[in-house]
Amino acid sequence: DKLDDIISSGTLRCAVVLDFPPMGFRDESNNPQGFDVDYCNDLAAALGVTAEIVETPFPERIPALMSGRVDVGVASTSDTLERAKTVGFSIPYFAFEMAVTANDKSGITSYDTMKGKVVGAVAGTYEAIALEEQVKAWGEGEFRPYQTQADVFLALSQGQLDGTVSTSTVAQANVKSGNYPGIAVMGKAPFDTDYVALFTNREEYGLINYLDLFVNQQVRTGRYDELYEKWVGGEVPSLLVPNSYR
Amino acid sequence: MIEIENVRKSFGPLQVLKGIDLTVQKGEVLTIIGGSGSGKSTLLTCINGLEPIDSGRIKVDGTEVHAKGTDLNKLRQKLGIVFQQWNAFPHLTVRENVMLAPRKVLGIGKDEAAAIAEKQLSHVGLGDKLDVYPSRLSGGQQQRMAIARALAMSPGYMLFDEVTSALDPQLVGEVLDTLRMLASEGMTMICVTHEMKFAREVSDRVAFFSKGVMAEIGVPGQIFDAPQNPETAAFVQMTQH
Amino acid sequence: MIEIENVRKSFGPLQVLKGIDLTVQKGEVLTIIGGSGSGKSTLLTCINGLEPIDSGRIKVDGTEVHAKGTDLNKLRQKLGIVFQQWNAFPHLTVRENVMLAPRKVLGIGKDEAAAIAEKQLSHVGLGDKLDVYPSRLSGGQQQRMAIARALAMSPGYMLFDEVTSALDPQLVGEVLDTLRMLASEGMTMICVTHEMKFAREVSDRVAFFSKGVMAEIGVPGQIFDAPQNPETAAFVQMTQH
Amino acid sequence: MFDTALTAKDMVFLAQGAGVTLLVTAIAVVLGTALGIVFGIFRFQVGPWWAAPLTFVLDVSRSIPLLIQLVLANAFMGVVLKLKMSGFTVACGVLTLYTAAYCAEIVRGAVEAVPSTTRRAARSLGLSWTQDMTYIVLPLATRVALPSWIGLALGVMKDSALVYIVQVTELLKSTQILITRLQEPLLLLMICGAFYFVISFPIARFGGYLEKRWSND
Amino acid sequence: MFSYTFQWKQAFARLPEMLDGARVTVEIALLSMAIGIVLAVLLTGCRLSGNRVLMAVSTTWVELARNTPALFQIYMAHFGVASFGIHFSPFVSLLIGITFNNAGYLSENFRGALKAIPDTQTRSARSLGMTPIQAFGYVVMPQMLRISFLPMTNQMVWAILMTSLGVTVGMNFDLYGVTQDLNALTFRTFELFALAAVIFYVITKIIQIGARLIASRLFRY
Ligand SMILES: Nc1ncnc2c1ncn2[C@@H]1O[C@H](COP(=O)(O)OP(=O)(O)OP(=O)(O)O)[C@@H](O)[C@H]1O
Ligand SMILES: Nc1ncnc2c1ncn2[C@@H]1O[C@H](COP(=O)(O)OP(=O)(O)OP(=O)(O)O)[C@@H](O)[C@H]1O
Ligand SMILES: [Mg+2]
Ligand SMILES: [Mg+2]
Repeated sequence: DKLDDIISSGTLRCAVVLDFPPMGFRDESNNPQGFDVDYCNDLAAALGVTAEIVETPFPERIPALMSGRVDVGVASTSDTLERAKTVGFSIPYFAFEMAVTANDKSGITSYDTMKGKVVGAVAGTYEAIALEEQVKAWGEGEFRPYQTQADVFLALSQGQLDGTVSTSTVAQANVKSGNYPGIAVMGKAPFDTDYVALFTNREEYGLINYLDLFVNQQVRTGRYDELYEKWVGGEVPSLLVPNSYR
Repeated sequence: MIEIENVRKSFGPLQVLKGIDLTVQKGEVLTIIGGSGSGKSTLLTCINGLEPIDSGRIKVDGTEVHAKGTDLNKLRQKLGIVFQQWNAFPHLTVRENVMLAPRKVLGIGKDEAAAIAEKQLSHVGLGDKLDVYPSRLSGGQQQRMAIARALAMSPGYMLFDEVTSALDPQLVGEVLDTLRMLASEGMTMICVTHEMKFAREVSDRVAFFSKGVMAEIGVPGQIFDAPQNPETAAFVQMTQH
Repeated sequence: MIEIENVRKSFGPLQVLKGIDLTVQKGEVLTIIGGSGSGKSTLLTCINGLEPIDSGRIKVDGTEVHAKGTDLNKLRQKLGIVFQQWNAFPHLTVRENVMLAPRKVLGIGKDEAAAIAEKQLSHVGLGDKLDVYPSRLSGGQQQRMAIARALAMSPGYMLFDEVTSALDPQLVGEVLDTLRMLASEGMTMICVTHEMKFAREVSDRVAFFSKGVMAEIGVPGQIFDAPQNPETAAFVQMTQH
Repeated sequence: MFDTALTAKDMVFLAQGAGVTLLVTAIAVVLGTALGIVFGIFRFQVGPWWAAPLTFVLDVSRSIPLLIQLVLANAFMGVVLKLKMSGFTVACGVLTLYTAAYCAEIVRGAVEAVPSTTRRAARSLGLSWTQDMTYIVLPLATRVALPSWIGLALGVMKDSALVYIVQVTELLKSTQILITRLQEPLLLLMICGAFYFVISFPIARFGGYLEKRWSND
Repeated sequence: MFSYTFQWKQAFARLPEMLDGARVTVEIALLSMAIGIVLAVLLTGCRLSGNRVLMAVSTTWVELARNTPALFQIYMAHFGVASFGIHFSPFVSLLIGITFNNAGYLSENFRGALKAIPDTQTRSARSLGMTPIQAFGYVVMPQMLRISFLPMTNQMVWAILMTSLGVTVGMNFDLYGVTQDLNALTFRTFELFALAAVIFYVITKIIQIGARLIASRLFRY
């Protein structure tokens, strides 16, 4: 099966989104960096193979897996039931709080003040789907999905968007980077915590099993806390869902 | 009366008309013959002001064509012209072809313009082709339509530039017959042509052009049977195959 | 000898040749005249097998053109043909135009083919145009080149299809002179033409075609001065403008 | 001039992207042209009926967005057939078919544009079909086809900007990556646009020049 | 051969949403053609005007439109011009990008068409006493539009196909945008995009057949 294939081929190919700091981005030499990149390297090390990072934009994560171009997605992918009909998810390896980021001139100060404004998010993400629903419910304002996280912040900084909802880690990293003048984080968005999971082909139970254990081991060994401190910092979010199994 | 005085015209370095003097009287039929590139077409387009001239003067009924204040659009109504080919407006029916200028230039109403068109088209024998498109006409019919179109503006003069050159041999006759008819009705005409038989028969005078110069002018008998100029003689000889 | 027996040919529903019978003797010059669409060109293309026929028979020197086993490429070497226009291969020089078929079809070597080309081109008066491209030639010169190209295959017969129709009037003479020269050298020729004066002068016999039928055939004096068929009379009359 | 954080390394990165653009284009144009010539002559020879299935496929490839063709080919190869094909291979495959579809039209048009009288003249001299094709039709058709073919090749180069969708990092994608890091969209976009322009414009002009020159004789 | 289970039902359930997207796609294409034709006529006029400034501006436009990727033009219309503080919504950005492209290509077509109309047409019209504007309007332009009709049909098809590039500037209610959103929800990439492809194909066929009908009505000569 796939687990054997990976081990015998000697390389693990991970789908990683590289415009999603601090989970994935490129450094000055345009090399991949970030939490997901390290996570993939750890997984490869555990399997005893070398890692290959395949850059994959959000909308292309699943096709990349399906077409056999990657073995595993380490791509901050929300584990929705709808998607689980198509791919197989591991247990969550990271949890995002959602935060509101706004352009200084927009007048947005909190989630609720986004009503009636032009807001956007990355097409195909958990927060984009939720935010679009919200805009429809409000009945005013406009929602725009962009192809990449970079485009969203670029548009926000240019003033094309008034506000966005993104994972708080990403929001903070981008505001801190200084690349985008004139934007600030304006508090939390009242969305459910976004648990993200590793994914691979639906029928690869052996590999999925391995991934589950690997995520568990990362927490147990303290590597999860270590990586969190390295790339994000602050209080480490719990991967346990209150009052539920798994 | 068309008066042409010492007209010169160049295209860039190429001198095409090297001082032409010529007067055409009301009612006269003048034919111009000559080799390719001798400036015949250029002279016609200069007469109705489609091309500017470099020096000299052209007067039509006393109005100087190339003077500053001249209203060329008005003047051109007096001067009908028909070219070798591509005369028909292909997107309009035969009737619409003839009606267009009376309506848009003279401002004549639709019905009246249609009546004029029908009259002129019947005159050239196209009374049964009113509503077809030019592409359905033979070349000869297209040329006759172009003549009717020019006549619809009631011009005082008609200029013809090799109107039969692009036609199949059997179609030449019908167009020449139309020109003969116009001549017999007393229309003042300048015809550039290669049809020597026609020229001899219909012209009051024939002018022979050679390399931008009017080498000889005279009654048909002179030009064809007793040319004074050796070039005329050679040309007339060559075209009698 | 070319023998044509009861040849019929249709394009779809249109019957173009309605049973043609005609024999051309070695050394004879036959001219075909007739209105547009009467089937003259079609007959020529059937004679050298470029078009199939529906029924009847065409024999060239005893070989049946449209029989199954006939090697058409070989047969065509006997039959030179020159069309109204677009004869020249524009991507080859004049010399190369003439050399192509001798080299590729007859397999003659380069130098020998060049010698043949030069000889034939000089023969038609193009000895000084060997290395130019056809686009640099006048229409008359292009037609003479096409004649030289056909002659380079040493054909027994030459077919000419209105070779002067697309030419400016001054250029017609030079091509007709070339045809006259060939006729005087005893070449067997079938010429479709609209040049009545030429036809009268050079032909042994003249055939008049009308709507797919050979309406009349005879010596020039009969066809032009005393036509038996009223259609012939009308056609001859019409073309004498 | 510009106050920029752009480094020499970044320029190399862009140049790599440009290299990918040119490589994809070259592969697609070479293979697509070869296929297109075969398809075009096939269509011209066998007539509309027999060529109908081929005509349909080529028509489809000209009637749906390239982006969708790429996504679909990618999904079909990977998800349905489970073939392990790199994005680069898929991109080249789709662009090749796309080029062939347009090229077949050009070839057919060019062969049809050779006047039938010229071909008759050749046949009447005793040249066979193959000789006529080789010595007359091909040289003449090439002149008709070349300007449009140059236009097609440049079109494929421009359209290759879309292969980012199958994870091929070509020029425009490289530019977007740098925009993410450097936040200088205008400068970077201008460099990217200038690259396309500098390649496309002179070649397009050359095509126009050929067209003008060859249409005169 | 297929180890993949197709779930066409899921895709067909989304057909109404996709058809709404298709309507938007057609609207954008039509709008960009209408504006593009007007601009192309102006550009062609400028390029033939002899005025240096007008010629430079129009030539630059045409050459940029023809020598850079459409995706680049659309991206530029959104993120590029925003660097100057000019903001366009995704819809407008896409419209501007496609229109810019259309106008460039059409202008080149019109110029070619004008060249194909014999000089004697204008001469005939002028010799009947028409002004230059009358000669252009009544005689030249109708013929120019006929010659350009097929290229215009092709350009319209192109415009339809180019709408798929709108996703890069945040467009999500055209056919491609809707399909991509649905794909994000369900991950049924193959089925959804295959359906979108069929819709695109049908639209282009309708345009081509419609154009043929219009042409046979309009150009009876
Ligand atoms: N618009 C133009 N620009 C440049 N040269 C021109 C133009 N019109 C005509 N000429 C040149 O002027 C010369 C005279 O041309 P013109 O058409 O007056 O000759 P023509 O006597 O009418 O000849 P033909 O019998 O062939 O019609 C030719 O050499 C021609 O090439
Ligand atoms: N390949 C073809 N397909 C269909 N119809 C044809 C074809 N070739 C000729 N015809 C038709 O056959 C008829 C006879 O044509 P042909 O060319 O033989 O006439 P022609 O006597 O040579 O006339 P012209 O004097 O105009 O050259 C015409 O009505 C023509 O339209
Ligand atoms: Mg002239
Ligand atoms: Mg014929």
